[in-house]
Amino acid sequence: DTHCAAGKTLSPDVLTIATGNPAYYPWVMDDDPTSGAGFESAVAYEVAKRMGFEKDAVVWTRATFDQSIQPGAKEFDVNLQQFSITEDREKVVDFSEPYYSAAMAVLVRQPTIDGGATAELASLKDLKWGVMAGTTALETVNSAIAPADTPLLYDDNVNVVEAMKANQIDAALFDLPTALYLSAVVLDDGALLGQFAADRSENPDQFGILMEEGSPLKACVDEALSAMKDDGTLAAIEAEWLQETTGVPLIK
Amino acid sequence: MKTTSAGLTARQIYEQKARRKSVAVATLSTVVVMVLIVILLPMTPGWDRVRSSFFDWDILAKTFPSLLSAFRWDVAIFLWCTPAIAFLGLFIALCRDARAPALFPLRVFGVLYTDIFRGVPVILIVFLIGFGVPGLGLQRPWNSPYIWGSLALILTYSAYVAEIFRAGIESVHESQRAAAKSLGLSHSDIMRFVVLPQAIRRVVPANMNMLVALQKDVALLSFIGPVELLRQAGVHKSLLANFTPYVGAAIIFLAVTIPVTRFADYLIAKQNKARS
Amino acid sequence: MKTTSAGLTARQIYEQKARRKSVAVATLSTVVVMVLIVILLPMTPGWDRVRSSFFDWDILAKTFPSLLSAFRWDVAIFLWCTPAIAFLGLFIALCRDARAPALFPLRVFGVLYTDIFRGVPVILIVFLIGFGVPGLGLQRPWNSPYIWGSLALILTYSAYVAEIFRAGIESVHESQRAAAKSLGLSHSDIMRFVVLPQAIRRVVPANMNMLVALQKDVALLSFIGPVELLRQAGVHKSLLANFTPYVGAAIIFLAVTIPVTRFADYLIAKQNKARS
Amino acid sequence: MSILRLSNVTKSFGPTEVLRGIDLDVNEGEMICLIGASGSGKSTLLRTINLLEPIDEGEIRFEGHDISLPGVAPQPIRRKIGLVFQSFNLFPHMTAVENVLLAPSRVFKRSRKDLLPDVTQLFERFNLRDRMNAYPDQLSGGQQQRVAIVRALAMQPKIMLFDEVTSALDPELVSEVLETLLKLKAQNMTMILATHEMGFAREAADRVCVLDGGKIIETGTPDQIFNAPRTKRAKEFLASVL
Amino acid sequence: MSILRLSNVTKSFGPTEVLRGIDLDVNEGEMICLIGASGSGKSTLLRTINLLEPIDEGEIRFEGHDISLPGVAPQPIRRKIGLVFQSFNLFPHMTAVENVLLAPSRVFKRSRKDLLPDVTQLFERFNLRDRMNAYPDQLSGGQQQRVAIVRALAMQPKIMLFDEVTSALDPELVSEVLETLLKLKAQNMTMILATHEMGFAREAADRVCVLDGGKIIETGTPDQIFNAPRTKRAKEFLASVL
Ligand SMILES: Nc1ncnc2c1ncn2[C@@H]1O[C@H](COP(=O)(O)OP(=O)(O)OP(=O)(O)O)[C@@H](O)[C@H]1O
Ligand SMILES: Nc1ncnc2c1ncn2[C@@H]1O[C@H](COP(=O)(O)OP(=O)(O)OP(=O)(O)O)[C@@H](O)[C@H]1O
Ligand SMILES: [Mg+2]
Ligand SMILES: [Mg+2]
Repeated sequence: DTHCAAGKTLSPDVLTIATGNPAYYPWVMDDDPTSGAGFESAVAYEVAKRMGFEKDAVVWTRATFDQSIQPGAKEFDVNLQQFSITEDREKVVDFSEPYYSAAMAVLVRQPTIDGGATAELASLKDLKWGVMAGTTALETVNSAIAPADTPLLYDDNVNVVEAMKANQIDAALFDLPTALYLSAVVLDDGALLGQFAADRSENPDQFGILMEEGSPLKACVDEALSAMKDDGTLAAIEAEWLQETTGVPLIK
Repeated sequence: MKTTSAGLTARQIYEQKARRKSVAVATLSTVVVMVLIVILLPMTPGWDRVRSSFFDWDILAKTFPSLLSAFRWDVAIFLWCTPAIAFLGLFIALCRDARAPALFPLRVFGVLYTDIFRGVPVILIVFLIGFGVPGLGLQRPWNSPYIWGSLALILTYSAYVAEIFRAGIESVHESQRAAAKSLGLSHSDIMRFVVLPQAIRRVVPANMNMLVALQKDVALLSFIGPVELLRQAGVHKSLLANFTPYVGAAIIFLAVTIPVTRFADYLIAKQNKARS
Repeated sequence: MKTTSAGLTARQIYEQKARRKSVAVATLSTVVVMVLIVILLPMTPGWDRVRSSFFDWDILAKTFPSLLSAFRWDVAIFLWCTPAIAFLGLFIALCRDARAPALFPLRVFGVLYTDIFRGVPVILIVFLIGFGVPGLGLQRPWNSPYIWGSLALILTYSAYVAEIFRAGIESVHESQRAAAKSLGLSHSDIMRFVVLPQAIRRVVPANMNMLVALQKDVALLSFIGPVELLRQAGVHKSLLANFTPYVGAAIIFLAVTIPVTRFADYLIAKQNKARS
Repeated sequence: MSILRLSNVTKSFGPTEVLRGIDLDVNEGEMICLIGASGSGKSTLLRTINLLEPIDEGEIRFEGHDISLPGVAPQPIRRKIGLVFQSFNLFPHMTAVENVLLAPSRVFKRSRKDLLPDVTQLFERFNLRDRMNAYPDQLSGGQQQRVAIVRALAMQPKIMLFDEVTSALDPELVSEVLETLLKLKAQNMTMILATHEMGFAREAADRVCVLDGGKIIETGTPDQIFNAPRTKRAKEFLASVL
Repeated sequence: MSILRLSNVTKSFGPTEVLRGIDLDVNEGEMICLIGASGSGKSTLLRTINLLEPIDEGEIRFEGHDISLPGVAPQPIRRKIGLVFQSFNLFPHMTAVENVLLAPSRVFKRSRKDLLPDVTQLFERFNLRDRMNAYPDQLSGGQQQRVAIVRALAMQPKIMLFDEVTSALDPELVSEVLETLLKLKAQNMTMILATHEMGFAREAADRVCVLDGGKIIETGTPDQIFNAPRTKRAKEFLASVL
């Protein structure tokens, strides 16, 4: 064995990859990461292959969001779950190079748009906001939008959507692919009001593969990722699984 | 009053009639209330939405088996926590009861322990210990959330159980101790043979109620990872965007907790009766 | 034994000495234990990590003000829930005590109510009611998670409080009812003037303990949106990847719960003493 | 004139027959003492007269009416029949005077102010004037029992039942309560007492009934009962307690 | 010969002086009855002799040694001084025989098998042989008190203290316990009884002490005390209870 990950994994000759419980569309299709279908699932298999693990040498496991970003030993080698790379988190876990730069989109229901909400910061300020707790979206809402009412916080997507259905909140901020999925599939009358572009300089949201602090695998993962970027594989995967996002207006 | 041919006194006949009448009234009023509920509830505007969101029979049928199998984790965690709680709780209770001056730190420890663990929400302890301690750099398998989450439950519940034991110890009438002392028994013998056996028996019902509470709080471990009943229901909820799995989880909890609560209530009632 | 010049008997002098000695022993042993903790703890391998993860003074100072201000929500929710719980709890207790046959549905309702709400974890009730009821199509502000989350707490806690009241009602000695009956008082007068005043007084300590539990469970409302203390601490924790904010939250809870628990314990002890 | 007449009163708790055909005729102004071993049914008998326990068979005629008939409302009867128990009599959360005022003010719907003069006089009569505002736990056992008696009297009962009113008292406190009973007798109150105080029964009773196993096995003047009991069981019982 | 001698025994609970200089000399084989109003200090006196309460002043000499000296280990003394209370005596979770075996098996470190013959004989002697395996709540009050006496005797005490052992009993059960005490007296056991049973004190006591306000105000033969009390308080007390 000559590949760089040899002997550095939790179980010999096997790469243990974690995802969320459940894992959401379009990151993983049908909550089944082993299918290779879905953006993160596809990226994971590609990275694994370049690290020397064929499809049958990959084992999937599950970990909650909070559990994964805790300091300490991990139950996985690598973890893909739309983790945003931040400085504070870098202190207790390791992130790979970013594999996706997320635009952040504002999810609302049609009645809110009918009520006059527009993709302008001034209009967004007066909405009642809901955000997933513990994610960087909260910082973006607070710094970029600074709404009049303090946002309500939830533990997962579905709770945010449920609160929206119950009309307890008007708007929520998600990464664009998640927002697209929620508006199209989960909400009957969902709509995207606007987006903060992926290449924004303030609070950029870049997803990284998460590893234990000081993980020897980091170099291998980074190497695989940059190779994928260089030869266009990553872009191809992105094109296959994530929708074209230019239809959503930029927030002014 | 004369005994009639049927062997019943006039009074007994009257009472039989009265009883029949009251059964009839009770049945009637119950039926009326039920009918009102069954007819009126579906007439509310949002009923269809609520029904499909919370009471979707197909989803219940589909998810119930996996809920049941997740519930095995609750049961397992419960089973290994219970003896540890009983043991630690008794130890803390005895600490607080320690009288020798050299044992003063033990007494202080007992007081601090019960104050802290009864004062902080379980969920906070679960987060602190379940996430925090493994984060200190423990290696697998010693960083498992099952271990540290269970420890959080054990620490919290043993504080409550210690107080229950202490109340039990104090409820043993002073004259029982006096009687034992007057026979020349030593302190530890009095505790071991006279006080504790009575105290422990008395607090069985109160401890049963703690068991019910524990069984329910095992669900809080789901917040640090273990896929037990509540988390499994949450996963289904997330995937199906439907709350029926939570109702399924509630049903499973009720199936366990109602009988135990009832039994504890029964024991308490029996005890109160015996005491008065 | 003779009284000495200082006005103390030999026995009193001996006892004074013994007391001094035991205070000395207690102090010494406490100091030894403390010193051991203070010296040995930082020598353990993981201490630095523990300290920076759980006891980071800077983070505590930075986050504490926002924790305190989030705690105002806990206090507010607690304050408006408490009277509702007391009222509903008493009502359910009286339902379970209803004896007329026409009131049978009330009795059944009381039993079902307490069984269900004591049997299902609070967190489930919070999800079911906090998300479910507003989903029926209520408009703002009537769909607020504060309202429905509070209702979930009120429903759950009033089941427990009802049982406490019922125990209080049953603890009033049968002969008190008999004495009132023998004077020709009606059922409702007996309940109102004789039984309830005694029952409610007796269950004050038990209800205080419920209040402590409620104060802690208010934190569960955070799961349906409200940013109260626990959620605020969680947000800080996630973003700072440090557990100190949870420790800060625990400190705030303890500052409230310890005095109340202590007071309840004191009341219970006083009552037990008065009774025996 | 007979105010209360029991005939063939029978009462079981489940399988245990507690009263097995009691016949008793009480005349106005009479004082009857019930004596008998523990468990012989004295308390149960008094409770059935007060309608606290329904009877299985027989009849209880009070002022000419069968009050044991099913369907008779108990409250109006109970007002006229005072009952004082061994202990736990007073309502501990009310002062002595509040204890006494509660029932008349609720039952007769009269204001407390209206009632107060009469009630104060009652307290006066039983030497309790200065204890009116004390709570039960601030009263001695003897005082408590006397307040309980005052409370029953405030309803102006036609007959008073006493169930071992002195047996929970310290020996020195017994006499003050017994004196109160004598005072009542002097005022011609009709009374039935269940008691273990043989000395008192001997001196004060007009008639003594010996209960055994739920039956009145012997009845007569104190003289007859204590000096010449006829039945063997009565002899045995008296031997064991005298 | 004197086995127990109290001189100037004084005891306060906080501000209330409960014993105010008790002098008492008990000879071997003597039966002493303590009588006196409730609160006069009878129970406290017995408890101090058993070292359940430390005294403030004075001395208690038992078999010649001052056992009230601070620092004396109480356990070995208590074994030799049996004490039976008014009630709550037996350990409710043990059968009668287990109640009796507990102390000797733990204190003398002898196996229960070893002890059983002697204990069985004790049960036999007090007519309790067939109740040995009953739990306390399956025993009548009188039987319970007799088992409590057997339990104390199993430690082979030099002296027995009884604190109103019959006052919680139904009247018919009193005599069986009193007979047990007579049996013990016949066997020359040294005994101190606090009692309200004046009849028994009169018949059985060698000496009667009248307590009042923590002092022995009068002591003498039953004849002297009951027929010719000298002090005014003793006269009053006897008048109220006889
Ligand atoms: N509520 C009840 N349920 C069942 N049995 C009862 C009840 N009340 C009384 N008994 C039984 O009825 C019998 C007579 O009891 P009662 O209290 O009338 O006797 P008593 O003569 O008053 O005795 P005492 O002198 O002890 O007061 C006893 O055997 C008692 O156990
Ligand atoms: N542990 C205690 N703390 C405070 N006071 C006490 C205590 N024990 C007894 N006393 C008080 O001491 C006094 C004497 O009580 P003691 O029990 O010795 O009287 P007694 O003669 O046995 O009365 P009784 O006939 O009622 O049993 C009483 O005033 C009592 O209130
Ligand atoms: Mg009775
Ligand atoms: Mg006493």
